[in-house]
Amino acid sequence: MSTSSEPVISDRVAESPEKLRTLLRRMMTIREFEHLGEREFRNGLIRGYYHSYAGQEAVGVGFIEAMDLTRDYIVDHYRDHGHCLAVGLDAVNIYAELFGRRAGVSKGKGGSMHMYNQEKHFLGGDGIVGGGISVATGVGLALKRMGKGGLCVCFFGDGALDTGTFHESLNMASLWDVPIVYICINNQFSMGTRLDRHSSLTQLVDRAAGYGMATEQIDGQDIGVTLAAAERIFAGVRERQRPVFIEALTYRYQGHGIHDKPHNYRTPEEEDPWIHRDPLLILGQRLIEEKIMTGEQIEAMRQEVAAELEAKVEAAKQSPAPEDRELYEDVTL
Amino acid sequence: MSTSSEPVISDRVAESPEKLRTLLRRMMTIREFEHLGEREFRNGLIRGYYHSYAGQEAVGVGFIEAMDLTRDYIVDHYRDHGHCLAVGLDAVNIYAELFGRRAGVSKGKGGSMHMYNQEKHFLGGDGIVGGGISVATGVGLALKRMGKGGLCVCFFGDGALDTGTFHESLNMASLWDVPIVYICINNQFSMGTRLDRHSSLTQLVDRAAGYGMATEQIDGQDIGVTLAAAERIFAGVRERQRPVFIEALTYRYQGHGIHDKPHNYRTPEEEDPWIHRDPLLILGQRLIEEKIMTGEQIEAMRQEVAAELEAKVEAAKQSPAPEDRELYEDVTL
Amino acid sequence: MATTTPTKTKKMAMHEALNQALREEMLRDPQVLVLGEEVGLYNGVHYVTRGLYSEFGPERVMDTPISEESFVGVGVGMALMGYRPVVEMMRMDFSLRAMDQIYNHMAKIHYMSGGDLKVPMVLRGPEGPGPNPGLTAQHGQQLTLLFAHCPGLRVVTPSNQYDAKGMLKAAIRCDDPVVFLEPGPLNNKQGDVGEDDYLVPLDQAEIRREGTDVTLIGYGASVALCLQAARELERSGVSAAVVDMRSLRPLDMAPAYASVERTNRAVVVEYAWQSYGPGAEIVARLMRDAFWNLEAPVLRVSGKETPLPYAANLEELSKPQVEEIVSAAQQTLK
Amino acid sequence: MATTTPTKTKKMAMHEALNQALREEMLRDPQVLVLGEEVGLYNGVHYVTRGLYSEFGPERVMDTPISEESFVGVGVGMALMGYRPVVEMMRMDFSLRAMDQIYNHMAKIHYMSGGDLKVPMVLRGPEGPGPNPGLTAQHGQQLTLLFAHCPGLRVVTPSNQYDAKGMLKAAIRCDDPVVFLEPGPLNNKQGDVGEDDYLVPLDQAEIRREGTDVTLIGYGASVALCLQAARELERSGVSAAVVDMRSLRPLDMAPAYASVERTNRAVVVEYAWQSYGPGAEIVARLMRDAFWNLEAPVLRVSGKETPLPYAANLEELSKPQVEEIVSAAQQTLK
Ligand SMILES: Cc1ncc(C[n+]2csc(CCOP(=O)(O)OP(=O)(O)O)c2C)c(N)n1
Ligand SMILES: Cc1ncc(C[n+]2csc(CCOP(=O)(O)OP(=O)(O)O)c2C)c(N)n1
Ligand SMILES: [Mg+2]
Ligand SMILES: [Mg+2]
Repeated sequence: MSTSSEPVISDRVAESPEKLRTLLRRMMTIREFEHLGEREFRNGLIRGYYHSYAGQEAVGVGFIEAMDLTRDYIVDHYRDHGHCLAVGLDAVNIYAELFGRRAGVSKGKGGSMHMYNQEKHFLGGDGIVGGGISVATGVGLALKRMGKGGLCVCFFGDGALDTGTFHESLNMASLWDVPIVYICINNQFSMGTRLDRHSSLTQLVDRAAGYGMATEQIDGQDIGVTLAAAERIFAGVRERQRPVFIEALTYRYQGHGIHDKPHNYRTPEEEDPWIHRDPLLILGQRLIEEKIMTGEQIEAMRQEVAAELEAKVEAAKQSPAPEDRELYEDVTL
Repeated sequence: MSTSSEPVISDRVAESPEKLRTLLRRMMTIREFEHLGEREFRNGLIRGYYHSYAGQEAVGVGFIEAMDLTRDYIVDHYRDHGHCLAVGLDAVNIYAELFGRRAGVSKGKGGSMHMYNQEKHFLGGDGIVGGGISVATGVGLALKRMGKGGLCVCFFGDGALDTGTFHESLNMASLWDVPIVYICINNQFSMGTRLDRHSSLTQLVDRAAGYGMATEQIDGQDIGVTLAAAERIFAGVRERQRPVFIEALTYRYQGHGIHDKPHNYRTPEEEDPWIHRDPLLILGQRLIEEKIMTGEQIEAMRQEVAAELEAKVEAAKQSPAPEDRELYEDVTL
Repeated sequence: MATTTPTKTKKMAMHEALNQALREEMLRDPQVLVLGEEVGLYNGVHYVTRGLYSEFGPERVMDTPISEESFVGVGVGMALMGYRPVVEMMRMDFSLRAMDQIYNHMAKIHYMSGGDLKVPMVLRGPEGPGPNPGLTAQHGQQLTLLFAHCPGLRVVTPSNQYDAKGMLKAAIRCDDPVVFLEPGPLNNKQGDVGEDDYLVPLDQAEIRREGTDVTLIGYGASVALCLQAARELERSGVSAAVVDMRSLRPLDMAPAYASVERTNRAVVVEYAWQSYGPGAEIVARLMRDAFWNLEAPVLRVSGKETPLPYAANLEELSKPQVEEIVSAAQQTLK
Repeated sequence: MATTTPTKTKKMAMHEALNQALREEMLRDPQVLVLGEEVGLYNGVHYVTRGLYSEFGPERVMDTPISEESFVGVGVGMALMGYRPVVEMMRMDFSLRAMDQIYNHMAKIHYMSGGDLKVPMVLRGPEGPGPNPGLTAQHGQQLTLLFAHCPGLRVVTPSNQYDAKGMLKAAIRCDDPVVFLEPGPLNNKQGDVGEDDYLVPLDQAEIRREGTDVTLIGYGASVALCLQAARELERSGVSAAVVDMRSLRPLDMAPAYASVERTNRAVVVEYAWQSYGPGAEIVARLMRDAFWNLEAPVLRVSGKETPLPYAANLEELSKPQVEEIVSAAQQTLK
């Protein structure tokens, strides 16, 4: 495991055709999920915040695929729909949460940023930038105490590195040998602020240098890379019982939230190279090259996924709103 | 200026005999001040907290001597008596503050940790670990905007590196090119917790590596070293308008506070090498070697300083307590 | 603090009124500067700082990283040096990260230094469930109380666009640290704003509507609810006065006392959670100083005591309702 | 929650009672662990964790760096996993650094998850001006209010050694997050403590003294002041009841209502700053539910509204005084 700030050229994972097809389908599901979600926001069914995961799929899907969810746990940030899908939550329940319905992941009480599911070992969703980093550290410490080899995966954005709790938490995790993988999803922006305007160093692995912890920067666009890195890193964390910090380089396609117009602060030209390295495209091309799927099959899969999700949207719409008395439930009065 | 974590062997400053004598006297004054202060605490004249600066004199005196207090400012932590003396506050007023009297630096309202003096550019004294680091960053930024070449010096302990605000502040100072010198007085302990039990890296310059800022570790026991380093570093900060992080290696002779018995968590043996490198001893020996003073003259100076301070203690005792109505002054009700 | 009455007014959103206040003060006094997340290049998430970055440049309109504790501290440091920083919290919820700087530094340095140092800064941002619905539990809280309890701070909140401008200008000119709470639900609402350079005092409550039967007391966004309730009460023949507290610290009770002397009844209305909310202090003062004038217990209508839920029906329920005010008022008249 | 009455008692300091509670619960339940600054090797600055490190080892008694926000978060994370962390703030003042974790995570995760997750943790530490004098402005605050206002938390504070043990044990066994406020002024004070394994409920106020003329209502350290004032009042023929609120969230008003039904008069006493202090809520509840029983306004005696000054005379003045309680009580009887 590298402790330098040099990007590590990881081997692409060599997976079975079936697995690769599944991964493509999962990333497609996230992409289509967000498209439909944004549509429903504009239709007025979703209110408040909507942070799309489009463009970042290879990070979440790669890392979560490598987890052992019988014993590992996730603590997430607010951009959480994609991760909810990746751990296997049903899109019906995620949409239902976004619609504020009883069938929602959090019974309609949490909303977009506050999905939680004990059964899937998904401990949130969090609206406070960096708010989950210390919680995840505690989860990792608990897993260590439990002694079953479980680890915690903690996702957050590049903006979270500017919060003091990032620093405090990494220091404690290193001091206490916590089995945790901190994954910074560096999508180049903290809301409208480009990396170099909010971070004194723009190689974010360098900002995590002060904790005696292994760090690694990886390409977050190629799921072959993220999955291989994840498998290798998780094995190391389980064995060594030491925390690791990962910087996954990726890009946020949409604005920060649904109301944000990113072309107020960035140009289509700078988006171009990222869109050319689209995670779905990269895996799709590989499947074509390796003759696992044809372009037509991929497009058919996309349509199938989209149709499935349309049905999920409809199913979610059928769920009733919580009953008024539920306002006062789940809290001691 | 080094950006590495290697201890830098700074040149000893070549100062006039007069200057060296003054520096010795100043360090002696701090040492004796704390002895008498602790005595008065035990006599019941001082209440609450008492954090002695004994052992760390070469850090404060060296760095403050190199400041230009017509334009530079200090933001300090709670272990502030020594720095108050070094900027030229009268011991009468410092004792009066410790005694809770009207003549106190803060009119008796602040106490040991809360000395402030606008005129001497001394902006506190702060009881919250790390609490002054961001304030100092703002002071430094103001000095930059004012454009007179002033810089801010911010003192704090090794424990303060564990607070998130340290991290947040250094990131902003680096982003914004703030002329500030962060001085970590690494006295090896955060209260009863030894460095390696609270800090994931024990070379504290390494913990400040993530901000693209020059860092330097120096010997904090030899005032020749601290003063020379300070002069060189301040000149660099003024010229380059960039922040710098210094780790000054020193030792806290007393317990954390007056009630703390350090031998509950450290041995006399481990104190020994530090006491052999006592800052007063090092400068005293140099003065003897360079034939500037004799041992007897040094002892005479100590006695003179002690007698002077006894008089200051008495003078401070003469100051009346604040009047009751002052409770409601200096605050909008 | 001198109040001048402007000669000309113009309709605009509260965020525009606040924007005018900032701009005028920045033009007037070069020591005034603005800092916070996305206040500059992005033009401010709630539009309050719109245009300031291009007009005044990055030295006076500073985009910060997500470091609330420390950029409040940066504000304190600049204020100690004679600047007049206006620190924006994107939402006041995030000030929970900065509570130590607010309580222990911003509020106390003046006192702890025996008056030697001053901290003339403003901490401002939107609070409560708005302007948009669906803010959820960590983004739509009304934490007024946390500031109001802290000696050393001034804590104010405008209920309308006109005051928003005049009070923000007064806050910037004030030598005390001021927490300026912008009612989220009003951010995008239109109203008349004076076009001149006018100030609204930071320590004076105001009667918004005279009435003889019951006094409705609100602050910030709840004043509009009181006015609505007063109109509904009028239909059933009840004459309700409305008092806008405007400042919570210091708390100016005189207009409320005067009104209650006539009406002998009062209802306190707020978006904050009821238990230990600011309204409790208003009730406790009425208890102490208006007890002998009261013919019925003073009641409160407040936000419901749960984290803010997401589902539309629950969110709506969680807010203080005009009907609840009407029925509380009627109850005091029974 | 079952209360058992212990058969044997022993005199000890409050910190010893708390220490016993921790030790018994750690012996009983391996999921209970303690973390905070200097709680282990150093044995706890206020002695509450004395001996636990050597008995239970570093895995269950964890010394933390000075990272309040994040070690509260670590506690939340461990609680989510089924542990029962007891997180110590060396002084509750430092919890200002952790307000985001407390308000937005510890208190809300249960609700935001629709009940799916639980956070069975305790946040504890001393508050207010004591045990030693001279704590000054950043170390001797009583910030009770900040916790009491937050839905999702339970907030309790014992007024005596016996309750300290039984309530801390109950707090540790409680599935809700509990903020356990230890009255600093009482930390070193001696009193009777049960030697068995007993619990004191977290949501029941208690009458400490019966009386017929006036009801003195306190919580935590102010209960002792009330009892002292009651004894002084007795000498001038005034019979004062004393109610110990014990829990601030939820707030059990029943004993206070019952007492005021007899006395028709009340004084609320607290170390907290008066404006917007917890006492205001108690007054507001009395206003609502006991108004028709009141023959005089309910008064408050509180800490003075300034940062805590250092000078001995000013510090003393800043606290609520027994004579102030006596004279407030007498005023209600005029
Ligand atoms: C403490 C806090 N401050 C500010 C915000 C407002 N905010 C929400 S997301 C965001 C930007 C975060 O960017 P990053 O961490 O890079 O995540 P990304 O949105 O890029 O996934 C900001 C400033 C917040 N939610 N919490
Ligand atoms: C936020 C906060 N947490 C805890 C404390 C209690 N405390 C005071 S000093 C101290 C240790 C600080 O050690 P260090 O920073 O190394 O400074 P030193 O005492 O060695 O000079 C602690 C834990 C505090 N004052 N503030
Ligand atoms: Mg980002
Ligand atoms: Mg130290």
